[in-house]
Amino acid sequence: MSLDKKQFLQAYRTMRTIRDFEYRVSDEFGKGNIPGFLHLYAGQEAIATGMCMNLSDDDYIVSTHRGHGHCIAKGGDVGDMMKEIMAKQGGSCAGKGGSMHIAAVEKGMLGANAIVGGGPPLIVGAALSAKTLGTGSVGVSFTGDGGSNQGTTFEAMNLAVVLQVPAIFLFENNGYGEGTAAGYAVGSKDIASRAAAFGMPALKVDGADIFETYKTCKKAVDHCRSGKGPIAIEASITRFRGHFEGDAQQYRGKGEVKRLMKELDCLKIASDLGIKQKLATKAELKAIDAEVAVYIDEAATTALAASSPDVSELLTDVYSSAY
Amino acid sequence: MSLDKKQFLQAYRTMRTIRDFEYRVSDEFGKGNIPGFLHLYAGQEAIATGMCMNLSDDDYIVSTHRGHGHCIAKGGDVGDMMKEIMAKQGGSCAGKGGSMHIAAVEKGMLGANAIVGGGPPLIVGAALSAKTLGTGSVGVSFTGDGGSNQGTTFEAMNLAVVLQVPAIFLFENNGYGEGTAAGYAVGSKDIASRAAAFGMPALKVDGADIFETYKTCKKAVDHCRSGKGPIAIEASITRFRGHFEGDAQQYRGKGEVKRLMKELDCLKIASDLGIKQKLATKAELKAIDAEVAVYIDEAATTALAASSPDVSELLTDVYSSAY
Amino acid sequence: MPIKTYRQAINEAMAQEMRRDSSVIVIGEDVAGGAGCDGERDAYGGVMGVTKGLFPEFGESRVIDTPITESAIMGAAAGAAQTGLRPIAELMFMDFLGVCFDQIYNQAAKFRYMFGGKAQCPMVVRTMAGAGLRGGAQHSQNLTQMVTMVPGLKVVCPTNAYDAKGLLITAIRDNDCVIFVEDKFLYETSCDVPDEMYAISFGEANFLREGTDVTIVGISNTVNKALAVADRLAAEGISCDVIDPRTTSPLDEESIIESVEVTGRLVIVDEMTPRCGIAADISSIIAEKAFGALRAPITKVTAAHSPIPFAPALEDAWMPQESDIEAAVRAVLGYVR
Amino acid sequence: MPIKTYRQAINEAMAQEMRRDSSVIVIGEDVAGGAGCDGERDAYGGVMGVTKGLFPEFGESRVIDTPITESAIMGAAAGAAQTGLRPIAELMFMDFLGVCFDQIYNQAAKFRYMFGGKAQCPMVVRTMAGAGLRGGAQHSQNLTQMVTMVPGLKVVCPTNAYDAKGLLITAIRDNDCVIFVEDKFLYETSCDVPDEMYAISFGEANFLREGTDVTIVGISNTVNKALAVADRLAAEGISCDVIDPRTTSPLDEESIIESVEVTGRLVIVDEMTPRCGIAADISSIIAEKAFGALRAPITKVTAAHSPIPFAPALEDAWMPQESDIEAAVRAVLGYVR
Ligand SMILES: Cc1ncc(C[n+]2csc(CCOP(=O)(O)OP(=O)(O)O)c2C)c(N)n1
Ligand SMILES: Cc1ncc(C[n+]2csc(CCOP(=O)(O)OP(=O)(O)O)c2C)c(N)n1
Ligand SMILES: [Mg+2]
Ligand SMILES: [Mg+2]
Repeated sequence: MSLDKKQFLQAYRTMRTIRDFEYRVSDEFGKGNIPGFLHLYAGQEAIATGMCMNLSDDDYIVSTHRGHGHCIAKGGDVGDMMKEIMAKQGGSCAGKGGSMHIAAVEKGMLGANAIVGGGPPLIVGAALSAKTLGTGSVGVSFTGDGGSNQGTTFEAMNLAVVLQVPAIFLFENNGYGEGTAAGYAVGSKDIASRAAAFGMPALKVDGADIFETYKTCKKAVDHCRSGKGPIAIEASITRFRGHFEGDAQQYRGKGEVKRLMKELDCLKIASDLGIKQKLATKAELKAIDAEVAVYIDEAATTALAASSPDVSELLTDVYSSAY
Repeated sequence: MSLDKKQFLQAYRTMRTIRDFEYRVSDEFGKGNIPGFLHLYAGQEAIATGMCMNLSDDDYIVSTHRGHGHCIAKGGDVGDMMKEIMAKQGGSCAGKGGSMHIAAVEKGMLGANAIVGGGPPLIVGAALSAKTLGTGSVGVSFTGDGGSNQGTTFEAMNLAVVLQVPAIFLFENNGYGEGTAAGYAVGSKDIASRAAAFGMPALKVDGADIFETYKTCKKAVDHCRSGKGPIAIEASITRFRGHFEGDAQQYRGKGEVKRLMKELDCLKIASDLGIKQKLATKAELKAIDAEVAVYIDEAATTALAASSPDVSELLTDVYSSAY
Repeated sequence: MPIKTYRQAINEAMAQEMRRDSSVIVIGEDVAGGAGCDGERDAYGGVMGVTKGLFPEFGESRVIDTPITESAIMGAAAGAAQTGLRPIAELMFMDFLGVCFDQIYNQAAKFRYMFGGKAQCPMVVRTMAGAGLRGGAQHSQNLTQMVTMVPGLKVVCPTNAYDAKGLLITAIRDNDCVIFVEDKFLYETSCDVPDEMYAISFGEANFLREGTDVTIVGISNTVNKALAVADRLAAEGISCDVIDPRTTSPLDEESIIESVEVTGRLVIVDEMTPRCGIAADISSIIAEKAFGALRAPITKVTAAHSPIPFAPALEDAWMPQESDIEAAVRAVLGYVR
Repeated sequence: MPIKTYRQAINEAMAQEMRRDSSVIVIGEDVAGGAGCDGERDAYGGVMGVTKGLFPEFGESRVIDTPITESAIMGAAAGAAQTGLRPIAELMFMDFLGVCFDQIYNQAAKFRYMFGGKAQCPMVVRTMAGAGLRGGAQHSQNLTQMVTMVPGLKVVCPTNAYDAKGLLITAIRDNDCVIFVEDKFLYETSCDVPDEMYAISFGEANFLREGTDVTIVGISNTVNKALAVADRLAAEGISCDVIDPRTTSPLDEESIIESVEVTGRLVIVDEMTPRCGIAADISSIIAEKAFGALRAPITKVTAAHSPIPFAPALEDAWMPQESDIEAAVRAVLGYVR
């Protein structure tokens, strides 16, 4: 297998953390404790995890409106994230960003982005910094199947090829952009081969399998680190939740969600494979589950108790210096 | 050959008209009779001609900053165009557009566009009208190699595929976008195959050969008219002039322009092939040359003598109704 | 008269115009929803349900779901408008202007003029603006000023269901590119809206309340806040003229001038950032054209000069509130040179 | 002191800053020129030759030619600015904002705030604006208002070579996203420009001429026109204060207020369309904050509310001319309530 025992346990913990985080956040949203819009990453955990395990804090990622998972996988502080999403003091973005702008800049997570297609051009820049400054870092943009059709994404791929920067365009194809099927919106029906036609290698992977995603992401990161320019990955997966919390998902087929949640549950797949490969015992995984549950509960409880940002902060940090 | 005698003579006349128009315009620019920026189509005549011979007034084209040739080929009035470029009353756009906004809306030439990549989204709309209203018309966007890298162009191709509209994306690869080589700026080094990866057929053609361009364009137009959705063409060619009039072209190799002007002169190629194929005699072509020369001279002379638009027109046609 | 919500009124205007004129189409992201899916079509009817029901009635040739591709949507609408259709293109959130603005301000807005009057571009861009829903910095902006400044565009910002229907009908029938800015805070508000079709002319302000002490002009939902303030102040004997321009382009300058000539005092409220906004614009018009009537500083009540914060307390502080309007009114009344 | 053109001054500021700080890079279309070609590199040095010579000195890792891809250029600059570089990104013509505006106003401008002060975006967007070169509707616009309205951006509009150098040095050293608007009419103008590096602070207006009768504020090249008018009127004994704000964001309100408190009359000139422009913005600030000092209507001299026509006679009529400024000054002087 592509992961050794330690790595596997780490991967499992990260995925479980994301899953629990998302479900807790969903609950709190239902209780009215979270303002605004909420797009959850539940179901896609193996992708962020498989990629970010190949990255260090010196590598960069940019994310989407569905950014909690990317942020956690990149090492963002879960307590701060919970506070941010609940609009509290001490939040990752001081309460100014919220779910759609979750970030952990100090960890190289340069921010979620509520503009579909907003991230890919930015990652070209982060990768350009890496190349120009010779840091050996790579940049990864997480983009959806929907975002794969945005002009900014195409431009970013072409520019990355022209400049030969270490950028990875990771497309998470969860089948839908809001209520529109990827099979409709992606005219070519194939995100990877369209990316390849821009002049870079493009890989495909089953995004529900952490072993496969880790391996494929490793290939891509190695490619970039060795100076071979950009590369693309299309990871297929499903969304466990609606596009946003509150979405009735009537566009999905009868029983589709239920079926796919069973077939494509990366945590289930990971634990089955991990146990089978003797990378972990059931008990070990249960112990992680229990630890994560406590961890998330603490984060949520602390966040709930935190106070709102002070109104005096309204005009701070618009500019970096006196204005 | 793909063209019969009548068609050939028509094609030759159109190409010669464009060539003479451009050189006259260049002269007048040199004499200070034309304000603003000027991008000439000289050298690329076979492409506009080969395409537009397959179109009727009910078909649509959108063009670029280098639009004179497209406008003439689509039937734009040469006298009005000359006036427009000289900023005179009676100009195609009443003197409000100029070279970069030359248009012949009544002929389906929806306008030159000074925003690189501005046209392709528009042609999707024109093709959508054709499809929705069932007119059987097609839409053609002329775009450069440089414009092929713009996000709007990519978006337009994807949307055209998704909506299956009768749109033709005709890329004129003249090797340069300003002073940057297509081989540098097009990361994939291949505009046609990149377009194909969007999910439509893509053809390549030697843009200096009117017989070939006509044939390839016919194939594309037939494809669209028969309801098979969009299609792309990459026509390779060279620019006879600088990016704009006044461009010293130091980025071009030593002797390159001279050599290519010889090798890729569509008028020379057409007359050689046409005479060889007995589609025309030397004398017939000379007669056309002479007629066109008079025609262009008359257009220029008339335009030079025309008066400037009246200042009272400054605020007309901002809106279609009282504002 | 039947009571309808702002959402219903907008929906009805589209449906009625689409019945009347087969060249009217709707195009955008999830304007129906469910394209290519195994489940239901019309699953969204627009992310806020505003276009719901149009797909079942008019079908996929006239209610067109697109990929996420705003430049191509706006461009396709503009190209279609030049060639015989009358598209209503949806820009889901006004914040997204940045990914398609060229097709609006350099293309659709300029065709007619650039081509010497020989082209026209009868399209409507329906979009949604406004803060207060905790949407964060990229989903809460009202950028009405950014389109109002563009010659060739017309800009409409309905503040109630009745106006929304009448103004949208006018917009669809208009031969220019009209930006129709829906305030997302108003979708659930309702009032009497006739079943018949009716058109409200552009450039005609609505006098919501007549008064003699202070003129208050509000844009989008802020006019409703202004009205509430005026109602309260009336109890104290402060008499406010409350004006809703309804369209910022064209702008009914005359009505505002007329009012200021009576009151001598002007407060302008919008929910945009302060620099180069609609409040600034109207202020400058009055400072130039009705200077002689002014008895107090023209006072702007706008949002703060910052991106829109997520936290409710901050966002509320960012937005102009009734208390801000009230304070401004009292200040201009209390002004002594 | 050596005389240099506006073009040379801008070029020198970049070269000197690039020497001083190796994290400064230049990126854009044909900023060198000749990429991938058989002929010369640095064949353009920017379409107006402003970046000429940087490529030979700093090489292709710091002077980066790109495809025609403005969104990716601005995004790459913003991403690079977040991660250790200090990019100077060129937007060839300001008219092209529409194909990349999202990366500027929703991304670069908002990072710092959205991420709670943890990010910064030290980038400069150099761009070229202004009419009069017969560039037509899509190559002549000054859209300074469109960026000035955006919180998080700083906006600079130098009006002479000396200011251009000092302001660009400040812009490059600034840790926020700065839009540097070059007036294309000024590239050939020249004045004394020191060889040394010097920085001019943002938000400090330049008093070009002191006067007591009328304050004239001009933006970009219009301030030079205003100065010419003031010089002429001085012969008649009309004394004008001419102010160049130099940066529209931050704006030196205080200096304008101070001046208006002396003169009591204000004429504002810009070369933008009239709605929601800089003239409107400044007018509204003065009408609110210095109302008591005003003795006449605040008068705007702006371009017309239309796309920019190609024909010289029309374009000249579209642009604010010296005669328009003069007429406005005389009108405010002649005003009686
Ligand atoms: C420019 C832009 N257009 C539209 C939207 C509205 N929107 C938010 S998420 C989304 C769907 C994105 O789909 P995809 O990229 O597949 O990501 P997923 O939601 O599946 O994670 C849309 C249309 C937006 N935020 N930005
Ligand atoms: C959006 C935009 N970016 C840049 C320019 C400046 N510009 C005008 S033409 C041109 C080169 C276009 O190259 P190509 O598409 O190959 O067309 P060609 O000039 O070769 O006909 C550039 C960069 C522009 N007009 N619009
Ligand atoms: Mg998706
Ligand atoms: Mg080219």
